[in-house]
Amino acid sequence: MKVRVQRAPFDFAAEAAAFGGAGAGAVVTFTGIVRDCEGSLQRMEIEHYPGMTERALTRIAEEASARWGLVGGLIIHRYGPLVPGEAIMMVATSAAHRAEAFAAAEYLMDYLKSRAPFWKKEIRSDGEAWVSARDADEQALTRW
Amino acid sequence: MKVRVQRAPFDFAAEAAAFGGAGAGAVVTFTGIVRDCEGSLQRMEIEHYPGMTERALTRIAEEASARWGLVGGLIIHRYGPLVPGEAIMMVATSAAHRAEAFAAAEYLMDYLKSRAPFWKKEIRSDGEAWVSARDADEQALTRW
Amino acid sequence: MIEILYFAWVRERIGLPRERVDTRAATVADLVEELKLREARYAAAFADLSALRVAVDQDLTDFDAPLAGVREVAFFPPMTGG
Amino acid sequence: MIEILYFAWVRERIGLPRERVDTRAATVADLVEELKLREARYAAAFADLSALRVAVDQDLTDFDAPLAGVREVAFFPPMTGG
Repeated sequence: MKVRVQRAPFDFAAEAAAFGGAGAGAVVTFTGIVRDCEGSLQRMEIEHYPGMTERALTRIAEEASARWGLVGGLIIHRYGPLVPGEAIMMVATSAAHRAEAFAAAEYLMDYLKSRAPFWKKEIRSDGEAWVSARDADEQALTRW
Repeated sequence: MKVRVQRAPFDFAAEAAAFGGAGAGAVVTFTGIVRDCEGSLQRMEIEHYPGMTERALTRIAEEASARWGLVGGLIIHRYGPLVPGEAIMMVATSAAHRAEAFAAAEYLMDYLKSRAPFWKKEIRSDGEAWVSARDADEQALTRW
Repeated sequence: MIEILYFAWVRERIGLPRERVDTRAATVADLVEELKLREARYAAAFADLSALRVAVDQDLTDFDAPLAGVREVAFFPPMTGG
Repeated sequence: MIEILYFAWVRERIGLPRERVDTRAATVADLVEELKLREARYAAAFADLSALRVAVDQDLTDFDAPLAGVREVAFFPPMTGG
Protein backbone atom coordinates (compact mmCIF):
# COMPACT_ATOMS: atom_id res chain seq x y z
CA MET A 1 0.00 0.00 0.00
CA LYS A 2 1.41 3.36 -1.03
CA VAL A 3 0.48 6.68 0.55
CA ARG A 4 1.44 10.05 -0.96
CA VAL A 5 0.59 13.52 0.37
CA GLN A 6 1.64 16.21 -2.08
CA ARG A 7 1.09 19.79 -3.18
CA ALA A 8 1.65 19.02 -6.88
CA PRO A 9 -1.13 17.87 -9.21
CA PHE A 10 -1.17 14.20 -10.15
CA ASP A 11 -2.16 12.52 -13.39
CA PHE A 12 -4.97 10.12 -12.54
CA ALA A 13 -4.64 8.14 -15.77
CA ALA A 14 -0.87 7.72 -15.37
CA GLU A 15 -1.29 6.73 -11.71
CA ALA A 16 -3.99 4.20 -12.63
CA ALA A 17 -1.78 2.75 -15.37
CA ALA A 18 1.20 2.48 -13.00
CA PHE A 19 -1.00 0.94 -10.29
CA GLY A 20 -1.95 -1.85 -12.67
CA GLY A 21 -3.68 -4.94 -11.45
CA ALA A 22 -1.05 -7.67 -11.68
CA GLY A 23 -2.19 -10.72 -9.75
CA ALA A 24 -5.59 -9.21 -9.04
CA GLY A 25 -8.96 -9.86 -10.65
CA ALA A 26 -10.53 -6.54 -9.70
CA VAL A 27 -9.27 -2.97 -9.53
CA VAL A 28 -11.34 -0.10 -8.16
CA THR A 29 -10.35 3.56 -8.29
CA PHE A 30 -11.94 6.64 -6.80
CA THR A 31 -11.10 10.23 -7.71
CA GLY A 32 -12.37 13.31 -5.89
CA ILE A 33 -12.64 16.47 -7.96
CA VAL A 34 -13.14 20.12 -6.97
CA ARG A 35 -16.71 21.09 -7.87
CA ASP A 36 -18.10 24.56 -8.30
CA CYS A 37 -21.81 24.12 -7.71
CA GLU A 38 -22.70 27.77 -7.45
CA GLY A 39 -20.38 29.13 -10.14
CA SER A 40 -18.55 31.41 -7.70
CA LEU A 41 -15.67 29.21 -6.57
CA GLN A 42 -12.30 30.73 -7.40
CA ARG A 43 -10.21 28.12 -5.65
CA MET A 44 -10.09 25.65 -2.80
CA GLU A 45 -7.30 25.70 -0.22
CA ILE A 46 -6.53 22.43 1.51
CA GLU A 47 -4.66 22.60 4.81
CA HIS A 48 -3.25 19.51 6.46
CA TYR A 49 -1.20 18.44 9.46
CA PRO A 50 2.21 17.31 8.16
CA GLY A 51 3.35 14.19 9.93
CA MET A 52 -0.02 13.23 11.31
CA THR A 53 -1.51 13.11 7.80
CA GLU A 54 0.90 10.45 6.56
CA ARG A 55 0.54 8.58 9.85
CA ALA A 56 -3.27 8.57 9.70
CA LEU A 57 -3.40 7.59 6.02
CA THR A 58 -0.89 4.79 6.51
CA ARG A 59 -2.92 3.40 9.40
CA ILE A 60 -6.15 3.52 7.38
CA ALA A 61 -4.39 1.90 4.43
CA GLU A 62 -2.93 -0.92 6.51
CA GLU A 63 -6.28 -1.58 8.14
CA ALA A 64 -8.01 -1.86 4.74
CA SER A 65 -5.23 -3.99 3.28
CA ALA A 66 -5.39 -6.53 6.10
CA ARG A 67 -9.17 -6.59 6.34
CA TRP A 68 -9.83 -7.28 2.66
CA GLY A 69 -6.61 -9.09 1.73
CA LEU A 70 -5.74 -6.52 -0.89
CA VAL A 71 -3.24 -7.26 -3.62
CA GLY A 72 -2.39 -3.56 -3.84
CA GLY A 73 -3.51 -0.16 -2.63
CA LEU A 74 -2.76 3.50 -3.26
CA ILE A 75 -3.79 6.79 -1.65
CA ILE A 76 -2.78 10.15 -3.11
CA HIS A 77 -4.07 13.33 -1.43
CA ARG A 78 -3.17 16.88 -2.35
CA TYR A 79 -2.93 20.01 -0.21
CA GLY A 80 -2.54 23.68 -1.08
CA PRO A 81 -4.56 25.60 -3.68
CA LEU A 82 -6.78 23.80 -6.21
CA VAL A 83 -9.12 25.17 -8.87
CA PRO A 84 -12.50 23.73 -9.95
CA GLY A 85 -12.08 20.62 -12.08
CA GLU A 86 -8.78 19.62 -10.48
CA ALA A 87 -8.41 16.23 -8.78
CA ILE A 88 -8.11 16.53 -4.99
CA MET A 89 -7.22 12.94 -4.29
CA MET A 90 -7.50 9.37 -5.47
CA VAL A 91 -7.49 5.89 -4.05
CA ALA A 92 -6.97 2.61 -5.88
CA THR A 93 -7.48 -0.91 -4.55
CA SER A 94 -6.90 -4.31 -6.14
CA ALA A 95 -8.10 -7.67 -4.90
CA ALA A 96 -8.98 -11.13 -6.14
CA HIS A 97 -12.70 -10.30 -6.44
CA ARG A 98 -14.82 -7.21 -6.89
CA ALA A 99 -16.57 -7.25 -3.51
CA GLU A 100 -13.26 -6.83 -1.64
CA ALA A 101 -11.90 -4.17 -4.00
CA PHE A 102 -15.10 -2.09 -3.75
CA ALA A 103 -15.44 -2.45 0.03
CA ALA A 104 -11.82 -1.49 0.62
CA ALA A 105 -12.07 1.59 -1.64
CA GLU A 106 -15.22 2.76 0.15
CA TYR A 107 -13.66 2.13 3.54
CA LEU A 108 -10.58 4.16 2.57
CA MET A 109 -12.79 7.02 1.41
CA ASP A 110 -15.01 6.98 4.48
CA TYR A 111 -12.07 7.05 6.88
CA LEU A 112 -10.08 9.50 4.83
CA LYS A 113 -13.05 11.93 4.86
CA SER A 114 -13.40 12.06 8.62
CA ARG A 115 -10.19 10.73 10.17
CA ALA A 116 -7.34 12.17 8.10
CA PRO A 117 -6.30 15.71 9.11
CA PHE A 118 -7.30 17.72 6.04
CA TRP A 119 -9.42 20.87 6.05
CA LYS A 120 -10.94 22.50 2.98
CA LYS A 121 -11.52 26.21 2.59
CA GLU A 122 -13.51 27.60 -0.31
CA ILE A 123 -12.46 30.97 -1.73
CA ARG A 124 -15.44 32.45 -3.59
CA SER A 125 -15.96 35.70 -5.41
CA ASP A 126 -18.18 36.77 -2.50
CA GLY A 127 -16.01 35.60 0.39
CA GLU A 128 -14.31 32.57 1.88
CA ALA A 129 -15.41 29.83 4.26
CA TRP A 130 -14.15 26.59 5.76
CA VAL A 131 -16.10 23.59 4.51
CA SER A 132 -18.17 22.08 7.31
CA ALA A 133 -17.94 18.39 8.10
CA ARG A 134 -21.13 16.58 7.06
CA ASP A 135 -23.01 14.45 9.58
CA ALA A 136 -23.47 11.89 6.81
CA ASP A 137 -19.69 11.46 6.54
CA GLU A 138 -19.32 10.80 10.26
CA GLN A 139 -22.34 8.50 10.09
CA ALA A 140 -20.78 6.54 7.21
CA LEU A 141 -18.10 5.20 9.57
CA THR A 142 -20.64 3.23 11.58
CA ARG A 143 -21.10 0.73 8.76
CA TRP A 144 -17.59 -0.67 9.10
CA MET B 1 -23.72 6.80 -20.69
CA LYS B 2 -21.59 5.01 -23.25
CA VAL B 3 -21.61 1.27 -23.88
CA ARG B 4 -18.98 -0.53 -25.96
CA VAL B 5 -18.73 -4.24 -26.71
CA GLN B 6 -15.52 -5.06 -28.53
CA ARG B 7 -13.03 -7.77 -29.37
CA ALA B 8 -10.02 -5.44 -29.28
CA PRO B 9 -8.09 -4.68 -26.08
CA PHE B 10 -8.71 -1.28 -24.49
CA ASP B 11 -6.32 1.01 -22.64
CA PHE B 12 -7.79 1.52 -19.17
CA ALA B 13 -5.66 4.59 -18.42
CA ALA B 14 -6.57 6.27 -21.71
CA GLU B 15 -10.25 5.45 -21.23
CA ALA B 16 -10.17 6.83 -17.68
CA ALA B 17 -8.46 10.01 -18.89
CA ALA B 18 -11.01 10.45 -21.68
CA PHE B 19 -13.89 9.76 -19.29
CA GLY B 20 -12.74 12.63 -17.10
CA GLY B 21 -14.96 13.99 -14.39
CA ALA B 22 -16.08 17.39 -15.65
CA GLY B 23 -18.97 18.64 -13.56
CA ALA B 24 -18.69 15.75 -11.12
CA GLY B 25 -17.18 15.59 -7.66
CA ALA B 26 -16.58 11.85 -7.63
CA VAL B 27 -15.40 9.35 -10.23
CA VAL B 28 -15.31 5.59 -9.62
CA THR B 29 -13.82 3.04 -11.99
CA PHE B 30 -13.80 -0.73 -11.90
CA THR B 31 -11.60 -2.98 -14.04
CA GLY B 32 -11.93 -6.75 -14.29
CA ILE B 33 -8.75 -8.65 -15.12
CA VAL B 34 -8.16 -12.26 -16.23
CA ARG B 35 -6.61 -14.14 -13.30
CA ASP B 36 -4.71 -17.38 -13.39
CA CYS B 37 -5.12 -18.74 -9.87
CA GLU B 38 -3.81 -22.21 -10.56
CA GLY B 39 -1.02 -21.33 -12.97
CA SER B 40 -2.49 -23.44 -15.77
CA LEU B 41 -4.67 -20.91 -17.62
CA GLN B 42 -3.60 -20.49 -21.24
CA ARG B 43 -6.42 -18.19 -22.24
CA MET B 44 -10.01 -17.25 -21.59
CA GLU B 45 -12.60 -17.19 -24.39
CA ILE B 46 -15.57 -14.89 -23.91
CA GLU B 47 -18.66 -15.60 -25.97
CA HIS B 48 -21.54 -13.15 -26.16
CA TYR B 49 -24.90 -12.66 -27.86
CA PRO B 50 -24.46 -9.83 -30.40
CA GLY B 51 -27.43 -7.52 -30.32
CA MET B 52 -28.78 -8.65 -26.98
CA THR B 53 -25.50 -7.74 -25.26
CA GLU B 54 -25.64 -4.07 -26.29
CA ARG B 55 -29.35 -4.01 -25.48
CA ALA B 56 -28.87 -5.46 -21.99
CA LEU B 57 -25.89 -3.23 -21.17
CA THR B 58 -27.69 -0.12 -22.38
CA ARG B 59 -30.69 -0.95 -20.21
CA ILE B 60 -28.51 -1.53 -17.13
CA ALA B 61 -26.62 1.69 -17.83
CA GLU B 62 -29.79 3.77 -18.20
CA GLU B 63 -31.21 2.31 -15.02
CA ALA B 64 -28.07 3.22 -13.05
CA SER B 65 -27.85 6.67 -14.59
CA ALA B 66 -31.43 7.55 -13.66
CA ARG B 67 -31.33 5.98 -10.22
CA TRP B 68 -28.17 7.78 -9.04
CA GLY B 69 -28.37 10.93 -11.15
CA LEU B 70 -25.02 10.21 -12.76
CA VAL B 71 -23.06 12.93 -14.52
CA GLY B 72 -21.45 10.30 -16.75
CA GLY B 73 -21.08 6.58 -17.22
CA LEU B 74 -19.12 4.11 -19.32
CA ILE B 75 -19.18 0.36 -19.83
CA ILE B 76 -16.59 -1.42 -21.99
CA HIS B 77 -16.74 -5.23 -22.24
CA ARG B 78 -14.56 -7.43 -24.42
CA TYR B 79 -15.29 -10.76 -26.07
CA GLY B 80 -13.07 -13.28 -27.83
CA PRO B 81 -9.74 -14.63 -26.55
CA LEU B 82 -7.95 -13.03 -23.57
CA VAL B 83 -4.76 -14.03 -21.76
CA PRO B 84 -4.05 -13.77 -18.01
CA GLY B 85 -3.40 -10.19 -16.94
CA GLU B 86 -5.55 -8.68 -19.70
CA ALA B 87 -8.47 -6.43 -18.82
CA ILE B 88 -11.84 -8.06 -19.55
CA MET B 89 -14.01 -5.03 -18.96
CA MET B 90 -14.33 -1.73 -17.16
CA VAL B 91 -17.02 0.57 -15.89
CA ALA B 92 -16.71 4.21 -14.89
CA THR B 93 -19.28 6.37 -13.12
CA SER B 94 -19.25 10.02 -12.15
CA ALA B 95 -21.62 11.83 -9.81
CA ALA B 96 -21.80 14.82 -7.49
CA HIS B 97 -20.85 12.77 -4.42
CA ARG B 98 -19.00 9.54 -3.69
CA ALA B 99 -21.94 7.51 -2.37
CA GLU B 100 -23.78 7.74 -5.71
CA ALA B 101 -20.69 7.05 -7.82
CA PHE B 102 -19.79 3.96 -5.76
CA ALA B 103 -23.34 2.60 -5.63
CA ALA B 104 -23.82 3.03 -9.38
CA ALA B 105 -20.52 1.29 -10.19
CA GLU B 106 -21.38 -1.65 -7.94
CA TYR B 107 -24.87 -1.87 -9.41
CA LEU B 108 -23.46 -1.90 -12.95
CA MET B 109 -21.06 -4.69 -11.99
CA ASP B 110 -23.68 -6.78 -10.21
CA TYR B 111 -26.10 -6.62 -13.14
CA LEU B 112 -23.43 -7.01 -15.76
CA LYS B 113 -22.22 -10.21 -14.03
CA SER B 114 -25.56 -11.97 -14.10
CA ARG B 115 -27.80 -10.20 -16.62
CA ALA B 116 -25.61 -9.41 -19.61
CA PRO B 117 -25.21 -12.33 -22.07
CA PHE B 118 -21.51 -13.14 -21.71
CA TRP B 119 -20.06 -16.59 -21.06
CA LYS B 120 -16.48 -17.32 -20.08
CA LYS B 121 -14.58 -20.45 -20.99
CA GLU B 122 -11.19 -21.24 -19.49
CA ILE B 123 -8.66 -23.01 -21.68
CA ARG B 124 -6.10 -24.67 -19.41
CA SER B 125 -3.10 -26.85 -20.08
CA ASP B 126 -5.13 -29.78 -18.74
CA GLY B 127 -8.44 -29.10 -20.51
CA GLU B 128 -11.15 -26.52 -20.96
CA ALA B 129 -14.30 -25.67 -19.05
CA TRP B 130 -17.08 -23.09 -19.01
CA VAL B 131 -16.97 -20.90 -15.93
CA SER B 132 -19.94 -21.60 -13.66
CA ALA B 133 -22.16 -18.79 -12.46
CA ARG B 134 -21.64 -18.16 -8.73
CA ASP B 135 -24.62 -18.17 -6.38
CA ALA B 136 -23.06 -15.14 -4.69
CA ASP B 137 -23.33 -13.18 -7.94
CA GLU B 138 -27.03 -13.95 -8.33
CA GLN B 139 -27.52 -13.22 -4.64
CA ALA B 140 -25.82 -9.82 -5.01
CA LEU B 141 -28.74 -8.58 -7.13
CA THR B 142 -31.13 -8.80 -4.20
CA ARG B 143 -29.52 -5.80 -2.52
CA TRP B 144 -30.70 -3.36 -5.19
CA MET C 1 -40.42 -19.63 -38.61
CA ILE C 2 -38.42 -18.84 -35.49
CA GLU C 3 -34.66 -18.35 -35.30
CA ILE C 4 -33.21 -20.35 -32.42
CA LEU C 5 -29.79 -19.46 -31.00
CA TYR C 6 -27.60 -21.50 -28.67
CA PHE C 7 -24.69 -20.20 -26.61
CA ALA C 8 -21.81 -21.60 -24.54
CA TRP C 9 -22.17 -25.27 -23.59
CA VAL C 10 -25.71 -25.42 -24.98
CA ARG C 11 -24.27 -24.53 -28.40
CA GLU C 12 -21.50 -27.10 -27.98
CA ARG C 13 -23.88 -29.84 -26.83
CA ILE C 14 -26.37 -29.29 -29.64
CA GLY C 15 -23.55 -28.77 -32.11
CA LEU C 16 -24.69 -25.62 -33.86
CA PRO C 17 -24.97 -21.93 -33.02
CA ARG C 18 -28.35 -21.26 -34.60
CA GLU C 19 -31.10 -22.78 -36.70
CA ARG C 20 -34.49 -21.81 -38.11
CA VAL C 21 -37.42 -23.96 -37.09
CA ASP C 22 -40.98 -24.15 -38.30
CA THR C 23 -43.03 -24.55 -35.15
CA ARG C 24 -46.51 -24.08 -33.83
CA ALA C 25 -45.38 -24.27 -30.18
CA ALA C 26 -47.37 -21.85 -28.03
CA THR C 27 -44.68 -21.27 -25.41
CA VAL C 28 -40.93 -21.63 -24.96
CA ALA C 29 -41.58 -24.76 -22.86
CA ASP C 30 -43.58 -26.27 -25.73
CA LEU C 31 -40.75 -25.47 -28.13
CA VAL C 32 -38.28 -27.17 -25.79
CA GLU C 33 -40.47 -30.30 -25.73
CA GLU C 34 -40.51 -30.34 -29.55
CA LEU C 35 -36.73 -29.98 -29.71
CA LYS C 36 -36.14 -32.73 -27.14
CA LEU C 37 -38.05 -35.17 -29.35
CA ARG C 38 -35.72 -34.54 -32.29
CA GLU C 39 -32.43 -36.11 -31.25
CA ALA C 40 -30.54 -37.26 -28.18
CA ARG C 41 -28.25 -34.19 -28.24
CA TYR C 42 -31.28 -31.92 -27.83
CA ALA C 43 -32.68 -34.09 -25.06
CA ALA C 44 -29.26 -33.91 -23.34
CA ALA C 45 -28.97 -30.15 -23.70
CA PHE C 46 -32.46 -29.54 -22.34
CA ALA C 47 -32.42 -32.26 -19.66
CA ASP C 48 -32.25 -29.79 -16.76
CA LEU C 49 -34.08 -26.54 -17.48
CA SER C 50 -33.03 -25.09 -14.11
CA ALA C 51 -29.48 -24.95 -15.55
CA LEU C 52 -30.69 -22.94 -18.55
CA ARG C 53 -31.80 -19.41 -19.26
CA VAL C 54 -33.90 -18.20 -22.17
CA ALA C 55 -34.23 -14.93 -24.04
CA VAL C 56 -37.10 -14.14 -26.39
CA ASP C 57 -36.39 -11.44 -28.97
CA GLN C 58 -33.28 -10.55 -26.94
CA ASP C 59 -35.01 -10.07 -23.60
CA LEU C 60 -34.50 -12.49 -20.71
CA THR C 61 -37.73 -14.28 -19.89
CA ASP C 62 -39.19 -17.52 -18.48
CA PHE C 63 -39.89 -20.86 -20.08
CA ASP C 64 -43.62 -20.19 -20.00
CA ALA C 65 -43.24 -17.11 -22.23
CA PRO C 66 -45.61 -17.18 -25.26
CA LEU C 67 -44.13 -17.45 -28.77
CA ALA C 68 -46.82 -15.62 -30.75
CA GLY C 69 -45.15 -13.08 -33.03
CA VAL C 70 -41.66 -13.98 -31.77
CA ARG C 71 -38.72 -13.90 -34.21
CA GLU C 72 -35.83 -15.11 -32.07
CA VAL C 73 -35.40 -17.46 -29.10
CA ALA C 74 -32.03 -18.04 -27.43
CA PHE C 75 -31.00 -20.75 -24.96
CA PHE C 76 -27.89 -20.52 -22.79
CA PRO C 77 -26.46 -21.24 -19.33
CA PRO C 78 -26.48 -18.61 -16.54
CA MET C 79 -24.39 -15.65 -17.64
CA THR C 80 -20.84 -15.06 -16.41
CA GLY C 81 -19.87 -11.58 -17.55
CA GLY C 82 -17.82 -8.97 -15.77
CA MET D 1 7.20 22.31 27.32
CA ILE D 2 4.47 21.22 24.94
CA GLU D 3 4.17 22.22 21.30
CA ILE D 4 0.59 23.28 20.51
CA LEU D 5 -0.64 23.35 16.91
CA TYR D 6 -3.79 24.97 15.54
CA PHE D 7 -5.39 24.22 12.18
CA ALA D 8 -8.10 25.69 9.92
CA TRP D 9 -10.42 28.18 11.65
CA VAL D 10 -8.89 27.46 15.06
CA ARG D 11 -5.56 28.69 13.68
CA GLU D 12 -7.22 31.74 12.16
CA ARG D 13 -9.15 32.58 15.31
CA ILE D 14 -6.14 32.27 17.61
CA GLY D 15 -3.94 33.96 15.05
CA LEU D 16 -0.97 31.62 14.97
CA PRO D 17 -0.23 28.12 13.67
CA ARG D 18 1.79 26.86 16.63
CA GLU D 19 3.34 27.87 19.93
CA ARG D 20 5.30 26.30 22.76
CA VAL D 21 3.78 26.47 26.21
CA ASP D 22 5.13 25.68 29.61
CA THR D 23 2.28 23.93 31.39
CA ARG D 24 1.57 21.61 34.26
CA ALA D 25 -1.91 20.77 33.00
CA ALA D 26 -2.70 17.11 33.65
CA THR D 27 -5.11 16.63 30.73
CA VAL D 28 -6.01 18.24 27.42
CA ALA D 29 -9.11 19.72 29.07
CA ASP D 30 -6.94 21.32 31.77
CA LEU D 31 -4.68 22.76 29.07
CA VAL D 32 -7.72 24.20 27.29
CA GLU D 33 -8.83 25.90 30.52
CA GLU D 34 -5.37 27.44 30.92
CA LEU D 35 -5.40 28.74 27.34
CA LYS D 36 -8.92 30.18 27.67
CA LEU D 37 -7.71 32.33 30.59
CA ARG D 38 -4.99 33.93 28.46
CA GLU D 39 -6.88 36.13 26.01
CA ALA D 40 -10.29 36.59 24.47
CA ARG D 41 -9.23 35.00 21.16
CA TYR D 42 -8.41 31.76 22.98
CA ALA D 43 -11.68 31.87 24.89
CA ALA D 44 -13.48 32.39 21.55
CA ALA D 45 -11.66 29.54 19.81
CA PHE D 46 -12.35 27.09 22.64
CA ALA D 47 -15.88 28.29 23.47
CA ASP D 48 -17.55 25.14 22.08
CA LEU D 49 -15.42 22.02 22.50
CA SER D 50 -18.00 19.88 20.68
CA ALA D 51 -16.95 21.77 17.51
CA LEU D 52 -13.29 20.82 18.06
CA ARG D 53 -11.13 17.75 17.73
CA VAL D 54 -7.80 17.11 19.41
CA ALA D 55 -4.74 15.03 18.55
CA VAL D 56 -2.03 14.17 21.06
CA ASP D 57 1.35 13.28 19.55
CA GLN D 58 -0.42 12.98 16.18
CA ASP D 59 -3.12 10.55 17.28
CA LEU D 60 -6.77 11.58 17.53
CA THR D 61 -7.95 11.42 21.12
CA ASP D 62 -10.41 12.93 23.63
CA PHE D 63 -10.24 16.05 25.76
CA ASP D 64 -9.72 13.97 28.88
CA ALA D 65 -6.47 12.49 27.50
CA PRO D 66 -3.53 12.84 29.95
CA LEU D 67 -0.56 15.05 29.00
CA ALA D 68 2.21 13.28 30.91
CA GLY D 69 5.17 12.80 28.54
CA VAL D 70 3.34 14.40 25.62
CA ARG D 71 5.33 16.49 23.12
CA GLU D 72 2.63 17.78 20.77
CA VAL D 73 -1.06 18.69 21.08
CA ALA D 74 -3.11 19.84 18.09
CA PHE D 75 -6.55 21.50 18.03
CA PHE D 76 -8.70 21.67 14.91
CA PRO D 77 -12.28 21.44 13.60
CA PRO D 78 -13.75 18.14 12.32
CA MET D 79 -11.75 17.00 9.32
CA THR D 80 -12.97 17.43 5.74
CA GLY D 81 -10.62 15.43 3.56
CA GLY D 82 -11.37 13.36 0.49
